[in-house]
Amino acid sequence: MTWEEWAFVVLGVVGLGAAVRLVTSKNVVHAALYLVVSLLMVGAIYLLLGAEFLGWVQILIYVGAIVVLLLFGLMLTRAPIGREALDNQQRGLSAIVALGILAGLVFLLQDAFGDQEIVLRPTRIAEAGESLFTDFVLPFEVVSFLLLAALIGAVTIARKEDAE
Amino acid sequence: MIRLPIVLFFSAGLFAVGVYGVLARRNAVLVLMSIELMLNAVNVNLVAFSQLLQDAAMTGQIFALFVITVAAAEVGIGLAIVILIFRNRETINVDEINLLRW
Amino acid sequence: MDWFDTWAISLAVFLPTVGAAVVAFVPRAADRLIRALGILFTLIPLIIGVAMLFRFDFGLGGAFGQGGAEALQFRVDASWISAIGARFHVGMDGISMPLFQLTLLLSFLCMIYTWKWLPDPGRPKAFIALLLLLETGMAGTFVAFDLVLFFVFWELVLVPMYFLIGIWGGPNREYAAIKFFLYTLFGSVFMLLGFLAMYFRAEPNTFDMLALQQQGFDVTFQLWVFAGLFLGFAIKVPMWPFHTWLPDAHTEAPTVGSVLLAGVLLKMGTYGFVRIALPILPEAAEIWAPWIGLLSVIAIIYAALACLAQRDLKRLIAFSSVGHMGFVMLGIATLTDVGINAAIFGMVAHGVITGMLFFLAGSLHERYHTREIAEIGGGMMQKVPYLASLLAFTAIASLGLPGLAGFWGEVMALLSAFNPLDSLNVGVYRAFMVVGGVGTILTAGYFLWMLQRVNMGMVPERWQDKPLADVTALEYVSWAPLLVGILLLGVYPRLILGMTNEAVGSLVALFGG
Amino acid sequence: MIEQAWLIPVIPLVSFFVIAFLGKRTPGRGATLGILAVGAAWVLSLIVALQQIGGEGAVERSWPWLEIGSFRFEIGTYVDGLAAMMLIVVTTVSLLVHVYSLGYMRGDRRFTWFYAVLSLFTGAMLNLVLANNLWQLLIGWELVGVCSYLLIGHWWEEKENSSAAMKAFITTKIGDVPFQFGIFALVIGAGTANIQQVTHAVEGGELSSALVLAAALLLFGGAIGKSAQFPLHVWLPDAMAGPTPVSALIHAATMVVAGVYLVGRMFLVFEAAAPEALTVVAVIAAITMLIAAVLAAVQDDIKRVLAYSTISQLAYMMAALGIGEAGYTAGFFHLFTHAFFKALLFLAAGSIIHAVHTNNMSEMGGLRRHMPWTYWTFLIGAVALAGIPPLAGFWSKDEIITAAYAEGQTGLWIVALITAALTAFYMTRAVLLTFFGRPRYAEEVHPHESPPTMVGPLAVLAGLSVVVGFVNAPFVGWFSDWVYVGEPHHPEFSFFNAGLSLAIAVAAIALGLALYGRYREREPLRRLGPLYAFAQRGYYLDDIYLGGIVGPVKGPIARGVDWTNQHILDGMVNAAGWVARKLGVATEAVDRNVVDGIVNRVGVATGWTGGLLRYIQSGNVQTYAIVLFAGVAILAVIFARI
Amino acid sequence: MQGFSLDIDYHAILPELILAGTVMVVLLVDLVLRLDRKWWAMPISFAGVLASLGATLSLLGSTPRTTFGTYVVDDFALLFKVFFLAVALVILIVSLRYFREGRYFQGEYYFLLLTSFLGMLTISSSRDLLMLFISLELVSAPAFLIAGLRKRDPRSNEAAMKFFLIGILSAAVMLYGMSLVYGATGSIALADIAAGIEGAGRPLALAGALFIIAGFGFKISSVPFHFWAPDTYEGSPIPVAAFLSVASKAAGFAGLLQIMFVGFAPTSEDWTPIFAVLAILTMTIGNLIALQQTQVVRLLAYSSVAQAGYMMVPFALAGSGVDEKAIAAAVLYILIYAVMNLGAFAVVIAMSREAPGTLISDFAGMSRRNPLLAISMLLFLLSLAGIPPLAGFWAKFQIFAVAIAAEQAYLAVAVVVNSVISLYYYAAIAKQMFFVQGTEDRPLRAPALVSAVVALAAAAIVVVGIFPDLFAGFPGNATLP
Repeated sequence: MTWEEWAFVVLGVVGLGAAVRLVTSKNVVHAALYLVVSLLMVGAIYLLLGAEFLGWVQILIYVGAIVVLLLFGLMLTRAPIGREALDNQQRGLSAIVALGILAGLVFLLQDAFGDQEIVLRPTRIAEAGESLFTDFVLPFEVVSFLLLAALIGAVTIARKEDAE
Repeated sequence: MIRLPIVLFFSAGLFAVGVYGVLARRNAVLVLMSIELMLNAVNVNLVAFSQLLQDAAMTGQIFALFVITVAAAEVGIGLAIVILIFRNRETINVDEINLLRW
Repeated sequence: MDWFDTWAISLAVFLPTVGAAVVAFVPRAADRLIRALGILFTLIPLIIGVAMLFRFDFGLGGAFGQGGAEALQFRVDASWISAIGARFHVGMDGISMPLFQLTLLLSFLCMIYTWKWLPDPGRPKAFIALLLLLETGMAGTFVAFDLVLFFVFWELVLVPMYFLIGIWGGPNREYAAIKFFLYTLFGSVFMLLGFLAMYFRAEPNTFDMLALQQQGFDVTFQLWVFAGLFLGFAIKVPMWPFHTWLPDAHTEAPTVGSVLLAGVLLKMGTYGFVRIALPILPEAAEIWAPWIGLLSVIAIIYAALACLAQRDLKRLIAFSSVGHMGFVMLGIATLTDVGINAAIFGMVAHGVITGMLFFLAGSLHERYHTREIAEIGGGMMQKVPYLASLLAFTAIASLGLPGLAGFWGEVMALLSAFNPLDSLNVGVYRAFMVVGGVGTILTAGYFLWMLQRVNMGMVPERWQDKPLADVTALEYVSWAPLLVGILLLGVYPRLILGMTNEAVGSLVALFGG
Repeated sequence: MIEQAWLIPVIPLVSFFVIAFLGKRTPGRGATLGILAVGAAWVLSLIVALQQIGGEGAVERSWPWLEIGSFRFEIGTYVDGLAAMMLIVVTTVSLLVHVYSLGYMRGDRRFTWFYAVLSLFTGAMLNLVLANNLWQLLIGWELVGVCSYLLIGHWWEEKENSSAAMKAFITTKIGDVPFQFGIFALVIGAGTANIQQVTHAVEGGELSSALVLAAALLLFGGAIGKSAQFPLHVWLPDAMAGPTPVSALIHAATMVVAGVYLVGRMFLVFEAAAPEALTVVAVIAAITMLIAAVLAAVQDDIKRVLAYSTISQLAYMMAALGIGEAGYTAGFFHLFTHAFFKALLFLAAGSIIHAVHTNNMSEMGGLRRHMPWTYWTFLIGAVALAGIPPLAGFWSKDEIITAAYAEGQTGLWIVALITAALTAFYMTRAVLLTFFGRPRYAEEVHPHESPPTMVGPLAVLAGLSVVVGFVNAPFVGWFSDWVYVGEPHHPEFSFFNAGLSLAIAVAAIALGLALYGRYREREPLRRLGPLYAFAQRGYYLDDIYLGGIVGPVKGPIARGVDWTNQHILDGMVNAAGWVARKLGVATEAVDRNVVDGIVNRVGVATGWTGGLLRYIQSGNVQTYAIVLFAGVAILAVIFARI
Repeated sequence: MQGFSLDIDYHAILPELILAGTVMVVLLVDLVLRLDRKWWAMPISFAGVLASLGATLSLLGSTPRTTFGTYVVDDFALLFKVFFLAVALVILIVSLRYFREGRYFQGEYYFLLLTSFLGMLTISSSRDLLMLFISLELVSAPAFLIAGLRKRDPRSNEAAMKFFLIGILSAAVMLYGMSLVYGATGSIALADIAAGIEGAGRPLALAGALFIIAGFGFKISSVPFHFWAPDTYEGSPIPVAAFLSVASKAAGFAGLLQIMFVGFAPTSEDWTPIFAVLAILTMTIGNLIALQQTQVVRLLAYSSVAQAGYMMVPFALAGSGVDEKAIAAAVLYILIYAVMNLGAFAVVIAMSREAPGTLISDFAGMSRRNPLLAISMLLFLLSLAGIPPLAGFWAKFQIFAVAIAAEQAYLAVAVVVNSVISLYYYAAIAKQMFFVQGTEDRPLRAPALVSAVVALAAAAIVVVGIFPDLFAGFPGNATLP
């Protein structure tokens, strides 16, 4: 176990723990905060793995934007408190499915990458930007349209007064 | 140096937890959050692989970048729909929204 | 006259469709005009058909085996679907000719009949148009020499008949209609699978019947394909036990619908056996033949017994068709020239006779507003003597009286069963023959019984003072050809056998017979 | 002229169509036409016969008819002595019956139709006689059957008449089926349907002996049906429901002898299959003649008496053929004579019935004063039938007995003698009950002699019955030169047999006189008790046939089949349709109109799948999601297994 | 990888550019239009789509050409682009009256609709996982929104939400699969994936494939990923339902065809069984449930599920040496299916103006009230059931043919049996129209444009049915490398 691995395990356990709490907590606001924790851990892992650019994006966009968005959502919908209020009747079944998937994936991944190792080599933001604007221009343009559509559409759908 | 499986197992766990959330939570917003977990699992995978492969184009990371972007967009849409429904139905409990059936 | 040779078939087949299109644009109000158009657009094809008779060389044999292509007359072979090599390949040989003529004639007569009688809910426009479409499908089936084309025509028949039954039919029409549609469709799709299998097994891939006859597929393959085709054809014929759609369809269908169903549609199945299954899959045919024969004789006995139990006149006639087609199939199952000739003769005879019977049943219903034998309760001979006499005449013809049309097909089929193709088991077939003979007795039984209950005896008082019209002029017009045909075919069977004999000869040659 | 023999059947056939379609508008409402047609046929027949006798030999003429497969069938005429003789019989009797019917059928509701069918019958019968090939013969064979059906059912207002007609047709049809098969055997064996070629082929041994035997027996099946031999004789007595002229023509003189004619026509086949075939013929004939004669003795209905008598006389002819070449001529000679005196008897009976409006002899008696002509003619016929010299019946019957004796067919010989006795007995009985004793008919009935149109034919036939016997009397024997196989067998007179049969006849008559001389109300034979009853019911054969075969087939069996059809076969189809439709849901049916009712009929299978699907399609999106993952899992499993 | 020098082939992406431009124009124009003029957005969009269609056609014959590395414009792509744009035209036409009378958000609607079609244009050319993913999202995201455009109707909201949740969920699943594939093969370009799929990563790559199939299964509404479809179709505006059942389904197939027949071609023997199972399940279950429906849109939804099953059959035949025929068959089926289904939906739209419930029983007496619609509808239904001589028959015929050519007769049999079953519920509608006397008897007015579309589609069905040669030819050319 190298120190990186130790670090990773720590981050991972915290992240996973937060995730689990997120899907089990009885209070939506707590859940949102657990989400923040979990996402931060992931971001940290990016950094640890050497994906600096991505790491910062993660922290900024997710924690900075998406979570806030979700919190707004929670406020606007005055979500109630309590397990019965937050969970439906198929918890057990869901758990089985989730564990099944986990088991399957673990088996597969172990089978495929049992002995591989990641050599940590930091990638510079410049490189990222470069390849983003050379090889990936087209997706970039397309995704911009996606964002635009999402923006306009979301406004149309969510705005209060029924237009026309 | 990190052994790849550890990372992958982490992401798999994240994915599984997300799945559980999607299936078990009735509050629409929480479902959205759970989906975010799944997407993050994907991203962890992508980053890990891209670091493993060391490809100069950093395909994996860029891919992850796009996933994040799309995720943001989707969350926007999702919340819009949730709010719309809440306005009409006074609830956002997924399992109560079943006018349309069979 | 070369242009005639090239265009005759196409005209005869597609003019009705044109007619349907024309009718579609005539305002609904112009009732008479619509019906007149209907008659016109069936008359012209009939004339063309007759003209073809004069241009037809009866000595050329059939479109089978090596010389097949030469034997094919009025042949048109145009490119159609290059993607799969399906061609618009139509032609006429001694086997197609009689059935083709029968189709044109019956359609025409039905149109004449429709001039006056149109069942509720009226709507002549749709009715005529559908009849015309139907004619195209039926006529096309008998001249198509490309499997895909054949299939298209074959299926084209379903939809119009579905609506004829479903809209103008009896009280239980919708059930009968959908049953007819689904049942026959079910069979025909398996038939299609068989076609495709042959297509891909053939070298080079082809849907051309003549070319496929040259293939000589291996036996196991033949067996499977034959099974598929059998399903399609047997349901159409219909052979026991696939016949259950028939009584309902015939009973519910409007008069002309029943006439065309019995007169032509059933023949499509038997024709399919003769035209496609036998020549392309001879070995399989030889293996299957005894089983077909078995089903046929079962059908004969079974239908006769069922007839004895029927209370509805039309239903009785419908069941009798099952029995008659049993004789036809028995003839085919012998794989001999006599048998197949008999089969084709039987098809035509059955078309004429049973068509006539359904006409009569229809007119009877027009007058009595019931088809319950018990309801009518006898005495027709007194009440409507001419109608009754025609019924008696046709019924007696139908039970196979020598000297009338029904006889030759039946007796020759039995004769062929006396010595079938050499490779087949004589003992079995003679057993079939005996059973068939018993069947003829039962047939006589139920027809005469029916006559006794309907024609004879005193008029029940519920009809005593009801004025019931006897046969009208228009009915005579639309029936005369059939009545004459029944007599003529009986005394001079050569009218049909003269066409078919050569052709059948070249078919049986494929069996070394 | 003999080449133009085809005209003989064609003329009446044409007249059938003319009468049927516009007979009502012609003078005599069809009768005249019919008589003229048959008259013409009669004249032609005479000419042909004379030419034939004049030694023209057998003349065949044929035209191509149909080709099927390798077969080339022809249609045509074949005239030899046998045919010529039959022509005479048919046309003569037919002509007389036509005339007779003028009176008998006057004012009948379907007078014209009656004559039309008479013409049709005559034509068909003549066609049967002249046919030179088996198919043509079969056509005639079946056509006469239909005519018999139509005429027996002529008064179809009463159900029993139409039933009798059906019975006649179906019963004979039962014989026709084997007959057809016999034809098949010969046609297939000989490759042709031409009778001469077939018989020669058989003679030449071209057919395997087994095939020939089968053919012979099958053909005989047809004869059994048509000629009302045991066990298919049951239809003939009922056939008496038809008008009496019809009985005279069809059921005494002509159609019923078609069977005999067939056997004679195909005699070489039977010979080739000898001894078995001929033995069968002889045995059946023996049985028939005996039982029929017994039945004739116990009937009250005068026509039934004659009917059973006919059966037994037909058996006589069959028996003669069964003897072999030796009996051939005798058999047909008996056919010849019998035709006349039996027709006579029937017509006379008709005249009686015409007078007293009943068939039952128990309601007659003492008629000879009121209707002398009828009485004398009937008496002549009776005596002729009883076999008293010098009338016709004596000669022909005697020759058969002699032949049987000469050929050493002792059994047959004895049966024949017994039958002769019975015949004499029941004819005596008939005469006495009808014409003697005190009247027993209702008093409002005033019997009177029939009109000349009816009496005339009686007289003619009576005369014939007297004379025709001599054409083949010993020391004359012209007939033997006309109708024979192999070498002509001229009858040689045997005092022993003649005397014996005569003695027996006289004795029987005496017995009859003794029993019925002073007949009162009570039937003396009743003393026989159960035997009488047994005979009265015709040995219960009808009951066996009806109760044992016809009833079940028409009733339970047919209904069973129909039920199977509706509930099993159709049920399966509907079930399939229903299952397909129901495989989505257990409850609501989308389309009530299509398969309503089956819903209740077929069980409640396969609903659960639908239930499941419906449960999943609950509207709860998270359930959908779970299924989604479940699907992935299943696919994964498939993956893994690959 | 070509470094900094971006040599973009503008002609190749001209259609996309035009459409994108149109999208912006619509957006801007919508801002300035008065309320009663909002519908002008439709003609504008129409013009834009036409222009884009022209641009696409201008590319004919100059193919294949590649830009941005993995953005390929070959016959396959062109065929689908033409197809999508044509569909777009129809959808626009049938939408006009519906949205104008419903006073829904027309400007936004057309904007979102076109955006979605933009995604379809790109998806047909995308040859790497990233582009496929983004294009797919671009197709879906606007669709989520327009499904909910009838804001006042909770059913519409619900339709949107279900669509969205299942959509995003399956997107996540698919993404996870993509990540696995990337990891296993080291590339996201389909061609390279095919190259790198053998070896240690293979099982992982196949697991990835599995997830991807699941993701696309949602798009093409294949069992068991189809449950959203009926609910969403029923709830959303009917033109949107038409759009979903045709365009977005076709988009899914366009993507799936490329992934499967290019990316995972080498391992076809592993995944063909899956498609066999899915195809049979999909067509059977779709049909069986359709039998129970009383609501036309819902019935059509299930029918379109079943139809998807037929379209999946060719996938199960991959690697049997008939790939080209299989792809052609699938494409042909999609094209013909689009015509039939759009026609049917157009009829439903016309009818919905008087019977918003669109129950089957509302069709009663249609043959009297509007013969044109009735007869056309009949043609569409029969064609969907595959009765010759209608176009639908040829579509099925091709499927049979390939199945038998690949000696997988059992699939052909499955299709056969199912087409018979399907006839049963199609006939149910026909029966209502022709056999049943409706309560309403006055003529049913249909918008001229809609009637025109219906008539056109019907004519196409018949003509193509009788002369398949006019048509059957070019899917054959549009095979994948």
